[in-house]
Amino acid sequence: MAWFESAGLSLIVFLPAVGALALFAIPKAREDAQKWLALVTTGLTAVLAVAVAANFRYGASEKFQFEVSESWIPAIGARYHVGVDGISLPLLVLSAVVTVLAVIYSWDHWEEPRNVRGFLALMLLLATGMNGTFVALDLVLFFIFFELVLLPMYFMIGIWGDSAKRHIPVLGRTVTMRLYAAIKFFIFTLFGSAFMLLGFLALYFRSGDFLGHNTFDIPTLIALGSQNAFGSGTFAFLVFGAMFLGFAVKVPMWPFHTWLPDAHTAAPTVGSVLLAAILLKLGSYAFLRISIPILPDMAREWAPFIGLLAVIGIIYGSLACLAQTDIKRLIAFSSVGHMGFVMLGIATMTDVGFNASLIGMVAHGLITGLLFFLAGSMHHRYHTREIARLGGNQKLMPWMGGILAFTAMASLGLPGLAGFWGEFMSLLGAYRPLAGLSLSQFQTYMVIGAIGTVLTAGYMLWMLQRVNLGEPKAEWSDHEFHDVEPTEWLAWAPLIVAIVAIGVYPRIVLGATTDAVVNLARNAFGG
Amino acid sequence: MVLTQFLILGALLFSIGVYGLLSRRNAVTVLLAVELMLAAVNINLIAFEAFWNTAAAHGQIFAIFVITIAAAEVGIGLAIILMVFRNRASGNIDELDLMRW
Amino acid sequence: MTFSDWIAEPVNWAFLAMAIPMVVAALRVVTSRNVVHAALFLVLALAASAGLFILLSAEFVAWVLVLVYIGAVVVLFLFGIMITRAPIGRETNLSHDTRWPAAAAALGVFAVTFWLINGVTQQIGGFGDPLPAVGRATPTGILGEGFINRYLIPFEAVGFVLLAALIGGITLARKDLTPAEEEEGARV
Amino acid sequence: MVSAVASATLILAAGDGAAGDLSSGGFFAETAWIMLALPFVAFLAIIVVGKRMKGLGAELAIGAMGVNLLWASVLFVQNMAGGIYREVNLTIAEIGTLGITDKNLAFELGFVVDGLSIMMYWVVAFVGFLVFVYAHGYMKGDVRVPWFFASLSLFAGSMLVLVGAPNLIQLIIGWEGVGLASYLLIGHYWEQKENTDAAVKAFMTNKVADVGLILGTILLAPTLGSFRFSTLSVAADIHDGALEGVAVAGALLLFFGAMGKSAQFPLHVWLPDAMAGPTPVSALMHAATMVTAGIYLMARTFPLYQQMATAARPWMVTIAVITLFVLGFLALVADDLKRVLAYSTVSQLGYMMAAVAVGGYTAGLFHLFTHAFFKALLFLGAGSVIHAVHSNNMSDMGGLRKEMPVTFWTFVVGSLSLAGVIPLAGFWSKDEILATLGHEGYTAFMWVAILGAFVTAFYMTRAVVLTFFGTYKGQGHPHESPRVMTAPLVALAVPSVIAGLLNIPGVSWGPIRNFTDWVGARIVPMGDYHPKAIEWDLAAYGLIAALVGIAVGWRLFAPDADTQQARDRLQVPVLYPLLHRKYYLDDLYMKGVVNPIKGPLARAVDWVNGYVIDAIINGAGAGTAWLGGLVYGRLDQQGIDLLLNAAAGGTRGAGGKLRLLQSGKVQQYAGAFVGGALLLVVAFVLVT
Amino acid sequence: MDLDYHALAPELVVAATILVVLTLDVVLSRPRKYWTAFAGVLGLAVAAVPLLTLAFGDGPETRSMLGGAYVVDGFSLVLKAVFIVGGYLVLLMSVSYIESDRYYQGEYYLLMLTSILGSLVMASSRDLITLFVGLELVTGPLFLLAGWRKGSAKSNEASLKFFILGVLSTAILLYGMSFLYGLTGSVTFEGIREAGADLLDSGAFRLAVLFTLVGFGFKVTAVPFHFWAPDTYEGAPTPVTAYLSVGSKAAGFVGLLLLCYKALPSVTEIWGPALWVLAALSMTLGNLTALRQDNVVRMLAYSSIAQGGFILVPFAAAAASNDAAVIQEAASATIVYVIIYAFMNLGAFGVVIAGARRTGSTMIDDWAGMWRYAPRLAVLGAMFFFSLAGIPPLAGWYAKFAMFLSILRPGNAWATTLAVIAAVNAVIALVYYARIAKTMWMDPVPEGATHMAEATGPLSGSLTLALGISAIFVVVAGILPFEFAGVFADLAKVVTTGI
Repeated sequence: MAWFESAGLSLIVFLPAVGALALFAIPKAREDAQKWLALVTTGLTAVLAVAVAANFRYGASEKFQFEVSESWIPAIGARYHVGVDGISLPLLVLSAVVTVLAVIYSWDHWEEPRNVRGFLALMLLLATGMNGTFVALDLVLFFIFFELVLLPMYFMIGIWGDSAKRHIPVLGRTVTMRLYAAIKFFIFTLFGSAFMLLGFLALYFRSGDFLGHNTFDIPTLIALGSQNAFGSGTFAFLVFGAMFLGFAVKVPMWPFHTWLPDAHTAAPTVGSVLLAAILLKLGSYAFLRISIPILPDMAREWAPFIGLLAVIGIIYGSLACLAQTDIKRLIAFSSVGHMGFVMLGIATMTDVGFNASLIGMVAHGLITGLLFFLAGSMHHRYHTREIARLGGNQKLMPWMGGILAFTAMASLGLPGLAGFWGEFMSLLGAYRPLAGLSLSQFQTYMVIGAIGTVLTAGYMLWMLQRVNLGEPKAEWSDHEFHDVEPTEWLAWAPLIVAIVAIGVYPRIVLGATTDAVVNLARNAFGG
Repeated sequence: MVLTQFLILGALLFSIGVYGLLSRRNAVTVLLAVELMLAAVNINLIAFEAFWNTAAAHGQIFAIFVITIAAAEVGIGLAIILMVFRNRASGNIDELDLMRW
Repeated sequence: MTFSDWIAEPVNWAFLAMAIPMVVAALRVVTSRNVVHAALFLVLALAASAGLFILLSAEFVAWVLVLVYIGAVVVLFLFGIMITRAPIGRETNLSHDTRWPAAAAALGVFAVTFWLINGVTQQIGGFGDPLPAVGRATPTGILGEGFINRYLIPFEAVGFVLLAALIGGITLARKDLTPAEEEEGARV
Repeated sequence: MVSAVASATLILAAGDGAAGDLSSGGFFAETAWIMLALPFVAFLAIIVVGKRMKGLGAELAIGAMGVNLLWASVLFVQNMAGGIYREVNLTIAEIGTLGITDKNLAFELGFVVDGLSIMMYWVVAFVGFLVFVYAHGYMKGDVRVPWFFASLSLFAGSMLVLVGAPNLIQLIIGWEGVGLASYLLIGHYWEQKENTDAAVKAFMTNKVADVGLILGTILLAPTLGSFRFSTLSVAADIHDGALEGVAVAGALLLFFGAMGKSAQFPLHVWLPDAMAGPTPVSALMHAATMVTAGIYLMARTFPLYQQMATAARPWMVTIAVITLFVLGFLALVADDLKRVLAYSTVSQLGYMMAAVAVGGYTAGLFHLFTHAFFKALLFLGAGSVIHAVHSNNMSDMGGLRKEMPVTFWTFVVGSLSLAGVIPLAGFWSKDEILATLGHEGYTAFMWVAILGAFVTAFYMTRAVVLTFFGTYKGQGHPHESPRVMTAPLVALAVPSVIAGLLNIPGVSWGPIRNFTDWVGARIVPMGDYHPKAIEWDLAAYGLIAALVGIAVGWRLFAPDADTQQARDRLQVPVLYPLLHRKYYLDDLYMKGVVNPIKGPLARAVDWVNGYVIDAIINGAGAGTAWLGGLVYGRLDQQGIDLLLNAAAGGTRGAGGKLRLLQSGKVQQYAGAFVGGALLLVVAFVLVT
Repeated sequence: MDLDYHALAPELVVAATILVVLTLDVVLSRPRKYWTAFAGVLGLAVAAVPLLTLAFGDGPETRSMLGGAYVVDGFSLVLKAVFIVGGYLVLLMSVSYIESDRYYQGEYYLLMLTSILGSLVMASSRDLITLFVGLELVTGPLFLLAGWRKGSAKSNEASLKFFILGVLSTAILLYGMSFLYGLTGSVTFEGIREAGADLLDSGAFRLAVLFTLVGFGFKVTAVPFHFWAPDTYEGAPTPVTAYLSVGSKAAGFVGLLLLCYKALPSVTEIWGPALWVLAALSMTLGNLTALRQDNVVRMLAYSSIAQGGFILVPFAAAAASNDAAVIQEAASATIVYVIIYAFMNLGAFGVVIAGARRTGSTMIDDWAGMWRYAPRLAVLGAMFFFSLAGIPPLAGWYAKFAMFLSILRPGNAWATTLAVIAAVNAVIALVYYARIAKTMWMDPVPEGATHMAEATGPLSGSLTLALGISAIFVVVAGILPFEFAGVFADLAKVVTTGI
């Protein structure tokens, strides 16, 4: 299957975009045809992604596979270079699969103003951006895909988002959430990526000093990085810092996170799901793909700082959750905490830490994605997200409540479910960070992170208690509630299965990543 | 005669033109001030031409182009002033403040 | 060259004879309270500059200046002034209150240029020497050749500038006819 | 060190089974994973089809436990006859090297079959089976029977995963699994807030403790290069002095984890509240099995404490003794029968922990073993009573001995056993603990423990008297429970009486040997102390303490068991409020920790988020917009006015300013133009 | 006379078209005047043909004529292509706009074509005189066109302000040029380049250079020489504004390119810092000011000021290095930016024209909810505005990318600081571009707007064509920059080697 080796990844990336265009060939009124087209497109993409995973040579997961490198912008030496290795493979599959589920879920969940074609097209465009980011092996290409997700998400939030008003302190204005959140998301990310781009360009220029020609090629730069070509001087410091800004905003790390609660809360359900499940991963993935292997010495110097922000994020996110009255906002803040664990793993600069971050990303994608699905469906039924008005959900909708409880358990890191491994391995990595990093400092991070797990459990249980348990409020007494519907089952079941499967058998993810991260740590830091 | 005296004369003329341009209310008089500035340019060009004294006489040719263009601009300018006048019955440019904010 | 050396040269007397009225006229152009006077002072200033051109052996340019400017442009100005019914008598408010800042700006421009011109003639050899070309008239043929050879393209382009100015100017300046009037005009 | 352990582990791994003189067991040991898996199968099956079954899924749960009981019994018998050791590990992921080991650390799942785990398998299966059967009767007519049995199965599975764990990772999985099941079952009646509060409290307290377990694991594993207990045991056996610091820290952290699950002071607070769950749950989880997981963990990692982390012992035993003594008093003031039993459980767990902490591996486990029977018995008996009177409170009971004879007599047997009356099981196990404490030099603690025996006997007498003697004070007519409930009582009464005989010091029962030999079948010798002969003097002190306790209790309560006075007799000043408020620990936790975090702290963070961090962002945005307005309004459109105005000297006053603003737009633009050009020239010609 | 008619063909065709339009205007009766538009559009299309034959016929070689006064090489070909295509799009946009009112059609196209001709002349000029005359040829007609809506006071004002500042800038430019000529003794760029190197320390020479730059700064609306732009843009007929912001601005950049790279490459110390300051000011003030605009045209005016700042950035980059490769890259970055900017900005103005016809307003708030009644227009609007904001995969990203690439290459602190300023500005710019998109997509339709929209009917064919061309360019060039149609790839090389 030579064609698959060479065209597989490109198909995964561009098939959704083609689907988005094709949608406009279907008359606006024929919504079913549009849905089917979107489903077939994303489904095919997911099948291809799974096929890539199936044909992936796990024995050589540290090598890029399905690699394609074509001329793209010769004037600057940017190439269309894509490939997957053990680090990107799980995320690529996650992205492709979650997109299908989002389409399935959308089948009978539409936000006003109803525009099936537009919404699906944005979703497909988003998929191209997400899938592309995970396979790009050229900095410019990476940048393009990294930014490509902005527009669809901006419109998704802005058009179909929550129209509730919210008073913004300091600004002294009451804003419409969807508008505020959309532009906030956009500006934050663009702000970060503007600096990220400067960092990329600086790398590009400096690479010429060693190669004789400038390059944007990530594998080539990684090879330079493993010889520590860029050193640890001011140059590397600034470049790392610039890229850090870009990635940290996307993750988002404390204190660059404030776009996230607003965006997640305001976005339509599917938007929140994709945002949480995939978009947040672009940043943390970029650390592993770009920052650390290319600038290892600087990564080592930044590590304590990254770790500090990560643990602040863990504690801060959890505490903020405890103060939330809106279930979606609570879930959103929980992402700050969970991504804190992901970043703590990265900050340890060890293979175990990197592994922790990767499985943490996948787990967070599955779990928080599912949580947002649930929050969306509940909002759909209750027409409110006020925790205070919910209660007794378990009684009104047993299955829904059950799944919510399951997901909450997974989210609080119950061992045996997917969420646990990332947290555990982050802490494990923090106990023995990269040689040369301050042991006492990272062990302090470890302890704080561990305390964070308690707080996580605290707000999740408290949320469950207030939402799921107890007697239903009187206002719902003459309401008709229908429990989980078929499309919801179809969209959620794979997530549930995956959460359990990865929880019991983490090799599903780690089998691909371990060799790659061991290799990454070894190349970057020696030994 | 030295070059400097002409250049300084040109500078003087140019500055006077600047003053006129900035201080005059009437559009026509503003245009007159611009003509002074262009005259300064011509003095410069001719003086430099005399200084370099080359056979090709680029400076003089340049000056002739400047004069021609200036004439065209006066035509254009007066047409615009005329049009404005038709609508406003005033030649004062400081009343043009529709787009103040 | 000292001032006394400079003033000893008769040609410089001629220079001053033209330059001083020129500056005075220029000042009057920008300060006169009467538009028509201002335009007429411009004529004076331009005439003086034409004189200077002759002094610098650029006769052709000087005559072009006289013909084009004094003969055409200033007339155009006067027409413009009359058509726009700018008051021909004494005017009190030709300048407005910005004249002090304007004067400051103008002085600034002059100071800077003056200083730099002095600098250049002192720093760089040759720039301070007497002008060589004086008394040697430029053959007009050279100019003509320049126009149809090296400067053919700008020469043609200027033609288009004038064409555009003419047509556009007329279009803008003319009184609009109603469609009915236009129809009539077309028939005639 | 790492390499030494690694090589030792490698030897073990090569065999992946028997070690030393232990046999690798037969078919049943080899396939012991089926035991671990069966309850999960039942769990899923009940969720899917439970509702449509006749017994609402109970039969599935009971069936699974029945098979497990058979399986465990076979192993039990095999191990009696001769020690078994079998360890099977399946790698579920390799996770990297941390830069310190040669090969990747691995997460593994599997099972270990050895003396300790076989004992636990059997206890879980035995008590579990009986409780399931009992529950089938007890829960009849409940709102969600299938879910109840599903949760019970989930618990049983998790517990077996826990006790079968050959490594810390799997142990953590099981550990939190039982915690989850506990949460679900405590909150079984989740319509009432107090039940869900109790469930959350249980989960959270355990979660706090789990931090210790997880950090302990994290400390030990990279040092050893493995998560396996066998590696840990071997490493402890090798005893590299350089690692003692890590070992002590890790040991203390693991102990902290055990404190949560085994309800040691001051993390015991969840257990009394956990009585909000249905009584069978209390019997199985919160008395017999789950709460012993901490003891089990200590036993499983015993070589660590015995060989390397001896420095940790004084701390551990102090906690344990505080638990056994101080918390026993709380049972004196409780009116809720189940709470009395719960505090008793806490206290008994203190005994076990004290034993294990000082090196009494067998003593602790033996008490765990016997306690499982009589405490389950007591809880089931209490359940039987509660079932009859529809109240948990002893003030609603009384005089039940005639109406409920089976319950009464089995309850008395259990109480006596718990009180430590010879020759019942509790006597022997408690005695061994006292002996161990004494032998290891913790004499003062030994006396405290003896005093504790007095307290135990005292509150159990009080409970029996207030429940079964006097006259009935509750509603309706209580009657004996159905057979399905009384049969398990009887079945549990038997071992409560005779189990002690299995571990009489120095006595070995022929081919079935002694309890010590059973649980001593481990990969490395335990090296623990267990008495070789009965120390009669010590036994006498213990027995006397118990008998005095019974006597005092009888004397205080029996004569007027019906009256309020009897119940109020213990309301002495100072002590009573202290006990009644449970030493104010709950207040401390709620008012001192939980509420500040949930309230002010969380709100403060939210405030910081909105008013500081986000405010900076929004402020930057608003500031940019403001700057835009400024630039546009003041600079771009008006600035030149101001500039010119300033240059004009401001001599004309306000009127002049106004006029300026209204005039000369174009010239202002031109002025800016000339001014800009001039500035450029000045800057780049004159200055540079 | 050594005239190369092949090389001159584009100019000749345009000149001929002007005469044809003039003739037609005289001959045709009023209802048939649209033929003048047709002739103009056709003429520009025909003018593009020799461009292609020049570029690909016998390879992009340098053709010099009239003693080196007029040169056709890769550089000028690329820019001429921009002018012709840009002009073509503007003419397409003008058709319905001019037709819809009592404007003078024939004269309009004549002036427009004259201006385009001027820009063609500029691109090939290699001496001060030709450059100056070319510039006047570009500007002169525009003074008039800005006032084309004779009845509108705003338009009058636009025209007069533009004119007065225009002649001021011409005067300053000429004053500078007179010194350039005077101090070097040469009017050709080559001569200035050779003599200029020795004059680096001469203050007067610096004055000459800076005054000349200021003259072009007016054309490219660099702050603080920009003040005319917002008023003029708002008042002028929208297609004229489009042309002002693209064609005339591009002409200004051609002047700057020629001046900086052809005439004054040896004295980067003079113009580099000055353009650094202008770039920084233009970006920052342009963006900040644009934030506060309620009128879409006015907003685009300030946006175009800011974009001008971005285009100036590579100049500062070139000045920061002596490396020929860096300078070449900077020059090509400017050209690339100008090309892409031309298309996206024209597209944006096309949307403005169409949107104004739909809603009868250019106030941003009146465009609320446009996607409900004009979805295609809303899509196009979002595309062009986000392209201007530089969001991938729309072409604008590559323009900004090339700009960043050039400014970071020298690697010194000043250049990097400017890069950071540019980066921050790129973010600020997003705010107001996104605001339009927000209004069009996310706000509810104001009362009554839909009825008006239905009344005006569909877009005219020519405007649709113009929008379509721009849109296709913006997407294709964004995804495959430099490969679009495979045409510019070779020329781009010439750009970088030709200077």
